[in-house]
Amino acid sequence: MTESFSYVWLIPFLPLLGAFINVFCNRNPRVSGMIACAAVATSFLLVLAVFFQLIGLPAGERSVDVVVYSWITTGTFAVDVAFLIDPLSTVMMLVVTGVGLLIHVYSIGYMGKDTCCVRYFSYLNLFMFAMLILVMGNNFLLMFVGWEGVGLCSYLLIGFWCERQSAANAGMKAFVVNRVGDFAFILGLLLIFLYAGSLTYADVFAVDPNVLAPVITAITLLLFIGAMGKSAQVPLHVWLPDAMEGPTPVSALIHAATMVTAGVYMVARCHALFAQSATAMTAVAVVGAFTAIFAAYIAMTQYDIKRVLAYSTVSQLGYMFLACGVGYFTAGIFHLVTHAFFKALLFMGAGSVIHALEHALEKGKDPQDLRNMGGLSSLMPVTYKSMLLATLAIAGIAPFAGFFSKDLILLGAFVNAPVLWVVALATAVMTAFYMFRLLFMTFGGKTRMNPPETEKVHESSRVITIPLVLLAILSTVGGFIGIPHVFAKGMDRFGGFLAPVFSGLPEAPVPSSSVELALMVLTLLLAAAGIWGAYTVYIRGNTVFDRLVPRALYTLSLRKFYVDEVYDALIVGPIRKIAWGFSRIVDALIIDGGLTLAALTVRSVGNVIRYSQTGVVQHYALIMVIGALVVIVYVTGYLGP
Amino acid sequence: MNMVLPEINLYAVMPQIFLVSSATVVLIVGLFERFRRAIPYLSLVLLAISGVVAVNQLGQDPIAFSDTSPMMVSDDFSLVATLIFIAGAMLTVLISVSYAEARSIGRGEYYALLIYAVSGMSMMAAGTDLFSFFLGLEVLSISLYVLIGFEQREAGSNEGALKYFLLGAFASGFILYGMALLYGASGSTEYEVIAHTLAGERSDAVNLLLLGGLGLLLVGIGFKISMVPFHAWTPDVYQGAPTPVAAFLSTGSKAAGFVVLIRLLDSVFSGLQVDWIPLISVLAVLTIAVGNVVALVQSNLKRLLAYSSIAHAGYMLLPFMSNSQDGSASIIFYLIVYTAMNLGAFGVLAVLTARGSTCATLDDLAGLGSRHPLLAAIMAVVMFSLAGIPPTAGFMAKFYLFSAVVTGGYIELAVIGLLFSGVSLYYYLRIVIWMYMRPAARESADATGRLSYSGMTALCVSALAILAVGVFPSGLLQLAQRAVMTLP
Amino acid sequence: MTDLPLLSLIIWLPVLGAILLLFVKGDVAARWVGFGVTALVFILFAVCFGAFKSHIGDPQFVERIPWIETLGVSYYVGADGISILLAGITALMWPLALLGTWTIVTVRVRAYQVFMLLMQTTLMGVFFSLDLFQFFLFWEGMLIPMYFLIGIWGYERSSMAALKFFLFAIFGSLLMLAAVITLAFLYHQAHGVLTFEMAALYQLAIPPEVQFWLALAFIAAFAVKVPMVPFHTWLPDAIVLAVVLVKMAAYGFIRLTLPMFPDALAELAPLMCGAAAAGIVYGALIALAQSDIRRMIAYSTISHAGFVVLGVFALNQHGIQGAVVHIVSLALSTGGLFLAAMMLVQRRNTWDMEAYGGLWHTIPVFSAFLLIFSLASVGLPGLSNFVGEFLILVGVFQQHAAIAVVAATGVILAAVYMLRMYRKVIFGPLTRDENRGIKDLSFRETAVLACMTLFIIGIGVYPNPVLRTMEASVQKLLVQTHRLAETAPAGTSGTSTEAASRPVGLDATRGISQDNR
Amino acid sequence: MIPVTYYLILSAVLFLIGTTGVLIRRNAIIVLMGIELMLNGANLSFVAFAREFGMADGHIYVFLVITVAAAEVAIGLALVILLFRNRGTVNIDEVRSLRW
Repeated sequence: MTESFSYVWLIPFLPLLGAFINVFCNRNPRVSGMIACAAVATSFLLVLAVFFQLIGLPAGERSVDVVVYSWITTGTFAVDVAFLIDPLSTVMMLVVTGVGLLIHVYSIGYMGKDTCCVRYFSYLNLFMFAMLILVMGNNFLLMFVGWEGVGLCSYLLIGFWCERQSAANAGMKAFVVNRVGDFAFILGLLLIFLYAGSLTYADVFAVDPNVLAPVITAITLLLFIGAMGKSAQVPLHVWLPDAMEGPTPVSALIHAATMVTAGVYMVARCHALFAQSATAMTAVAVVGAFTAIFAAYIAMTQYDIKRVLAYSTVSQLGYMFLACGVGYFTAGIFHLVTHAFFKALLFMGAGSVIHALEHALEKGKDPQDLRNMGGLSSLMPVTYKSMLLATLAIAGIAPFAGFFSKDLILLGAFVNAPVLWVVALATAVMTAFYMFRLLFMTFGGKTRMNPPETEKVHESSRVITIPLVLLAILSTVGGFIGIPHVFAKGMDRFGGFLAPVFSGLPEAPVPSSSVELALMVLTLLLAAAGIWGAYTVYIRGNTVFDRLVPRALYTLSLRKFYVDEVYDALIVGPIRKIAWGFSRIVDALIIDGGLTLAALTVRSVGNVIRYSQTGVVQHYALIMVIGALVVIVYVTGYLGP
Repeated sequence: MNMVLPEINLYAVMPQIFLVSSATVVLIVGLFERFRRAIPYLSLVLLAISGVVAVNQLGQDPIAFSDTSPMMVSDDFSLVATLIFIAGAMLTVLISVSYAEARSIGRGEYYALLIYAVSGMSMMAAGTDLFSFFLGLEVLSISLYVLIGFEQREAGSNEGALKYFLLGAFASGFILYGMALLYGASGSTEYEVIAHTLAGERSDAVNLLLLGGLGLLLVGIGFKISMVPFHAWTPDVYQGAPTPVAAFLSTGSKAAGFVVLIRLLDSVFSGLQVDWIPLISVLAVLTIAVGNVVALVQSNLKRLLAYSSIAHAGYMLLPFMSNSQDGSASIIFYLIVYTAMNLGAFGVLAVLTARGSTCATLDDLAGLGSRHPLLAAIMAVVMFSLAGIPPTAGFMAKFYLFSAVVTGGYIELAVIGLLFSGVSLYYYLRIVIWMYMRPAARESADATGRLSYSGMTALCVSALAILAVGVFPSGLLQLAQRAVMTLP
Repeated sequence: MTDLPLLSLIIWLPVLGAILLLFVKGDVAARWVGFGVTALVFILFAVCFGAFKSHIGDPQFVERIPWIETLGVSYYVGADGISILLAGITALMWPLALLGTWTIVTVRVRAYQVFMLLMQTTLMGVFFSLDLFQFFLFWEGMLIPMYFLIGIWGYERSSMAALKFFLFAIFGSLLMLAAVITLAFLYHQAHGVLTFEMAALYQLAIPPEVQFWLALAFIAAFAVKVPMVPFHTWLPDAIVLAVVLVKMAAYGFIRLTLPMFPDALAELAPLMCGAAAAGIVYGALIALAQSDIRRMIAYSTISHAGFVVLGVFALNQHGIQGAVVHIVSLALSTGGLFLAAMMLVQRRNTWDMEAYGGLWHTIPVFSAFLLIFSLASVGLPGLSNFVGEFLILVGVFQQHAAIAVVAATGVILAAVYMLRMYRKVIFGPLTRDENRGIKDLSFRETAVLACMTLFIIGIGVYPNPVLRTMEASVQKLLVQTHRLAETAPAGTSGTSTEAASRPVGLDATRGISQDNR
Repeated sequence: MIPVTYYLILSAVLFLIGTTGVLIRRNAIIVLMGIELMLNGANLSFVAFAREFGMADGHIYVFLVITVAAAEVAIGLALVILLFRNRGTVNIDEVRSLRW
C-alpha cells in the first residue's frame, strides 16, 4: 500500500530543490522564474497523480501514512518525518500547488523586472515546501515545522523590500504575532503528548476520550489560539493588513490562498479533538463569526485596495472558522478552496492594477489608493472581467463558486447557532457591499486620474493575464464540485470526497429542502441589496449613507477600531518599559550594584585596618601585649575543678 | 656534689655542626677582598654539603644528642625541616647576588649570617628541649636583626631592623618567661618531661603554670609566624628589609616557627587541646581575614606580599585543629610549596628592584609582560600558585591542607578559609593584570635591561618546581608524611 | 576498538601544540600551527567517535593510571555518550573558532593560539574525567587560559571583566572544592579508603541534610558558570567564552549533581527549574532592551542557558537529552552568531546596532548567515535549537507544567529580540555612508560559517544520530539517580511517584524500565 | 626561709615593669633596658624554681640567657647608633616612615 505512495516525498522536496538551485547555482533573473515554476509544476503533477491514485482506492482505505525517516526519538518520545495522504491533505495539496503554480507564473510577469527576483523565487519555492510539509505531515510536530516555516517565509516575503522600514516592521510584526499563537500551539502539543503519549494524528485521534477528557478543552483551545495567530482571527489579526507591504503575488499566495488558511486546515484536521469539547467548538464558531463581521465592517471604509482585500480575507477566514465551529468542517474546507480561487484572483487583479498604475501615476500618488483609480474597465478589460467574476463569487452570487460554499456555511450556522447565522448573514451583506465598492471605485465610474496618466495605463502582459483568466474560470465553475442535495442528489462530489475524513462526526441535522431554498433566496437577496448599496453610493454618487450613518461609526471603521493603538498602549509599550526597567534597574543597579557595594565594603574594612598600622613600634608592642593578655586569660581561664 | 657527664652523640647534630662551621668559613673567607665574588657560590656549595649530610641521615631511627637529656634529636622531621631551610637559603643566596652587588652589601658577613640563621632554624627544628629551641631562636633572630638592617644607608632598612629587633626581643622575653613557668611546672624543660607532666595527675597550681607557659610560648611563636594580633611588624619589616632578606624572612623564619609549633602543639601540648583549639582556630581565622582583606588595598608589592604571607600563615594554622598525622604532614607540605612560591615572588621583586627603590609598586609591573616575558611568566605562575589555581603546587598544597582540616571535622573552618582564599585572588590577579594588561606607565624601577643569571636561575627553578609539584605531588607528599611519622 | 590511548591524545595534543608554539616565530606560522593542531584533534576525535559504541551506557576508551596514591587520585579518563557529544562539539568548534578569528586577533597572536589550545585541553579534560579530583583540576585549570583570553583579547573594560569573571568563578568552585573534599572524606569514613572515583562516589549513601549542602555547593559552582541569574553579571563583559562555559557547567550538573545527590534533588530540582525559567524570561527581557549587539547576544545566552538547566533538572530522559542537544546547538548557533558579529565589528568596529542598518544589499552573504543563526537561536523548527528546546519543554512539562509555560514565553521573546536586532542591523534603509563600503565575507569566513550552518540544519532535520549516541548513557544516569532516590526515605524523584497519577504515564522512568528488562 | 612564691611574685613584677617600660618610654635605649628587665624577671623565676627543685640546670640556663641577652644588647645598641646616624634621634615614636 505505502509503497505505491512512496514518491510523495518528492512533492515538498521539489520546490525545496528549486529554491536550493536558485540560491546556489543560479544568478540569472530570467531563469530563476522558470526554475521555480518548473519545480512547482512538477509537484502539482505529482499531486494530481496522488489524487487519482487516491480516487482509485475504496473510500475506506483512503488514508495512507508514508514514513520517510524517524526524526526525533528519545525514550518514549518518537516522531517521524512521515506524510499522511488522505482526502483532506490531498485537497490542500491541490489548492497549494495549483493556485501556487498560477501565482508563480504570474510572479514571472510581476516580479521579473525586480533586481533580486532570484531571491524572491527562492523564497517562494521555500514557502511552497514549508506549506506542503504543513499540510502533508502526519503528526503535529511536522505540521509545526511547516507552520513555522511558512511563518518564516511570510516574514521574509513581507520584508522582501526590506530597505523600506515599514516593510521590515510589518515582517517582524507578522512573525511575532504568529509567535504568540505558536506559543499556545506548542503548549497544546505538550499537553497532547503528555496525555496521548504521541504526536501522530492517528494515535492521538484514536486515544480513548476519557483519557483526554480532563484536558481536551485546554488542548483544543490552545490549538485554536495557534490557529487564530496563523489565520489572523481577532484579536491576533493585526499582522495581516500590514503584511500587504509585501509584493502583491505574495499577498495572493500566502496571505489569501494558502498560509492563512493553515489554521482552518489544522482545526479541520483535529476535528476529532474539537468535536470532543463543546466549549472549544463554541469558541471557534463565536470567534469566527465575530472576526467575520468585525473585519467586514473595517473593510467597508478602507481606501488601500490591498487592505480592503486583506480585511476581506480575515472576514472570509472567519466564515471558515464559523463553519468548523458549527461542525460543518466540510463547508469550512469547501469555502477554503473556493476562497483560494477568488481571493487569489482578486489579489492578482489588484496587483495587475497596481502594476499598471505604478508606471502611470505621477510621483507621490499612491498606486494602491482607490481614490486614485476609477474607470479602468475600458483600459484593462481582462483584469476587469476576471475581477468582476471573482467579486461576484465572493459576494455569494449564484452560481459562482462562493455561493455554494458560503451557503453551506450559512446553512450550518442556521441549524446549529441561529445567532451566529444572523451575524453571518449581516457579514454577507457587508461583503457584497465592500467588494463592489472596491470594484466600482477601481473600474467603474469615470477616472479620477489626469489625462497624461490615463494614457500610460494599459492592460498587463499575457503572463499576468493568463493566470487571471484561469482563476476566473475556477472561481466561476469551482463551486459545482459541491452542489447541495436540494438541487441534485449525490452531486456533492466535494463532500463525498471528504466524507471518509469526517466520518467520525455526528450527523448534522438537515433542515427540509424548502427551508434550505428559502435561506438561499434570502442570502441572494441580501447580497443583491449590498451590491445595490455600493452601486448607489459609488456609481450614482448618492450620499444617502453619509446622512444616515453616524460619523463615529464611520471613523471607527476607518481607524480599524484603534486595535493597533490599543496594543501599543497596553502590550508593546509596557513590555518595552519592563525590559528597560529590568536591564537598567534590576540588572545594572540592584544586582551589579550590590556586588560592587559588597566589594567596596570589604575594601573599606581593609583600609581601616591598613591605616590602623601607624608605624609606631610601641603601638605594635601594645597590640602584642593586649593579645598576650587575651591569650593568657583565655587559656588559664580553664582551671581544673 | 659530683656530676656525671652525659654521653653525647655528635652524629645527631651533624647538620647543625656543618651549618655553623660553614657559616664561619664563609665569614672568614669573606674577610679577603679578592674572594668577594666567589663568596655566594662558596656559600651555595657549603649549604649544599650540609644538605647532603642531612639527606644522609634521612630515614633512620631518631638519634638523640645525649641519652640522659636529649637536647636535640635528629629525626626525619628535623631533617626534612632542615632541608627546607637549606633549600630556601640557597634560593635566597641566588637571588641575593645581583641585589647585594648592586647595593654593595655583598660582603661575607651577609652570606655568613644567612647560614647562621639557617643553623639556628635547624636547631629549633631539632630541639627537643625548650632551651635548645630558645638557643636556635636567638641565633636565628640575632642574625636576622643584622640582615634586615644590612643596608646601613637605607633609613628604611634601619628602621625595619630596629622594629624587628625591639619586638623580637620583646617576644623572646615572653617566650623565656613562658619557659620559666613550664620549667617550674614540670621541673624540666624537656618536651618529653613536660608532656609526661601533662599526662599525669596535676594540681591546680601546676596546671596554672603549664597553661600560662603555653600561652606565653604561643605569643612568642605567634610573633615569629606573624599570627594576628602579633603580626603588626610584618609589613613594615618586609618593606624595610633588603628584598632577598624579606624573602628569607617570609619563608625561613616562618617555617621554623611552624616546625616548632608542630612539635609543641601536636606532641607536647596535645594534652591541653581543649584549651588551645578554640583559641588557635579563632586566631587562625582572624589571621586569614586580616591578611587577605588588607592585602586587597595594598599597592606596595612588598607590603602586599607581607599581608599575603600573613594570610598563608593563617591557612597553615588551620590543620592544627585536626591534630592528626595528616594535619602536620599537610603543614610540612604547605611549607615546602610556600617557600618556593614566596621566594619566587620576592625573588622577582629582588631582580626587578636590584637598582632603584627597595619597594616596588604595582606600577613598576605595568607592561612587564612585554618588557621581560620570562620574568612576567614566572611571576604569573607564582601568583596563580599563591592563589591556589591548578595545575600549580599552590593548589595541591591548599587541597591537602584543607582536606586535612575537613577530615578533622572542621568543615566550617575549611569553608571560611577557602572563601577568603577566593578573596585573595583579587590581589594576586591584579598583579597579573598589571603585568599583561596594562601598558608600561613610566620608565619603572628596573633601569637595567638584563637580569642577573643567578637570580633568573633561582626563579626558574622555583617556578618549575611549582609546576612540577603541581602535576606530580606524590613524592613530596610522601616525604611530608614520612617526616611526621617520627613525631611522638 | 583501537588500542591507541585516543582520549589522552585528544586531551594532551593541544598542550604539545602549545609547547611547539613557543618555538614558532611569526604570526602566520603560529596561526597555522594552532589551526593544524586543533584540526588534528578533530580528526582524532572523529576516529574516536567512529569507534564509539552508542548502545553502551558505560564509559568507553577507559584509561587509568595511578597518579597521587597518597590521595587516592588516579588519572582516569573515559567517554560516555554525553561527554563524547560535548567533546565533539568542542573539537569541532575549536578549529572553526581559530579560523574565524584568523584576522580578527592581531595582537599577541602566538599567545592567543597557546591559550586557546590550553583551554581546549582543559575542556576535553573536564569532559573525559572519571575522577572527581582530576575533574576539578581541569575545571579550575581552565580559569587560567580563560582569564587571559578575556583579559587580553576581550573588548573594552576587558581586564576588569576578566577579574570579575575569575572572582565569580572561583567563589563557586571553592565551595565545590569544599564539597569535593567532604565527599571524599565521607567515602573514607564509610569504606575506609580514600578515592575520588566518580563511579564510586555515586554509590555513596549520604544523609539527606548533608546532601542538601553538598548539592548546593556543587550547584553554586555550576550556576555561576552557566550562568544563572543572578550570578550572570560577569557575562556581558566576558561574552567571548559564554558558550564554552555553558557547555562545561551544564555538563557538571549532569555528571555530578544529578547522580550524586538524589535526595537533595527532590527539594532542589523544582527550585532550580523555577530559577532557570525565571532566568529565561529575565535574560530575554534584558536582551530586548540592549542596543549593543554583544550584550544582546550575552543576555540571549543567559536565556538559552536557562533552557539547558531547565532540561537537566527535569530529571527525565527527554529533558536531559534535550539539554545536551541544546548545548550542542547553542555552541553552533550562539557561537556562530557571535563569530559573525565579530566579523561585522571587525569591518565597522562598533557594537552599536544603531550604527548599522540596510546592510542586506551591501553584504548579502553575511546577512544570510546572520539570518540563519538568528533564526536558529529563535528556535525555528528544522534548525538544531528547536529539537533541544522542544524536548526540554516536553521533559519539564511532565514535571512542572507551570514552569514549562513560563519557559515557553521565552520562545516569543526570543523572536522579538533577535528579529529586532536583525531589523536594526540588516533591514531598513542604508542611512550611513560608512556602511556602504563594507566588504562581504571572505572565502575563509564563508567556509567557517557555512560549516556551522551545515551542522545547525543537519541536527535540525536529523537529530537522531545525536540522540541515539547519548540515549544509553542518559538512561544509565537516570537509573543511577532514581534508584538512589528510591532507596532513600525522602526519595521523591518527581517522576516515579507522579507517574502513577498520570493517565498514560509518560514518566521518564518508563524508558528506563524498558532498558532494564 | 622565704617561700618560692615570693620570688615568683617578684619576678612577675619585674617582668611587668619591663613590659611597661617597653610600652611607655620613648627613648630606644630605655626600651632596650625594659626588655632586659623582662628577661631578668624570667631569669629570677628560673633560679627560684631551680632552687626549689634543688637542681643545677636552672642556674645554667640563666647563664645561657644572660649571654644571649648580652648579644642582643650588642646588636640593639648598634642599631640604635645607626638610627641616630640616619635620623639624629633615638626616639622610637619618631621612627615611623614605614607604615600603612
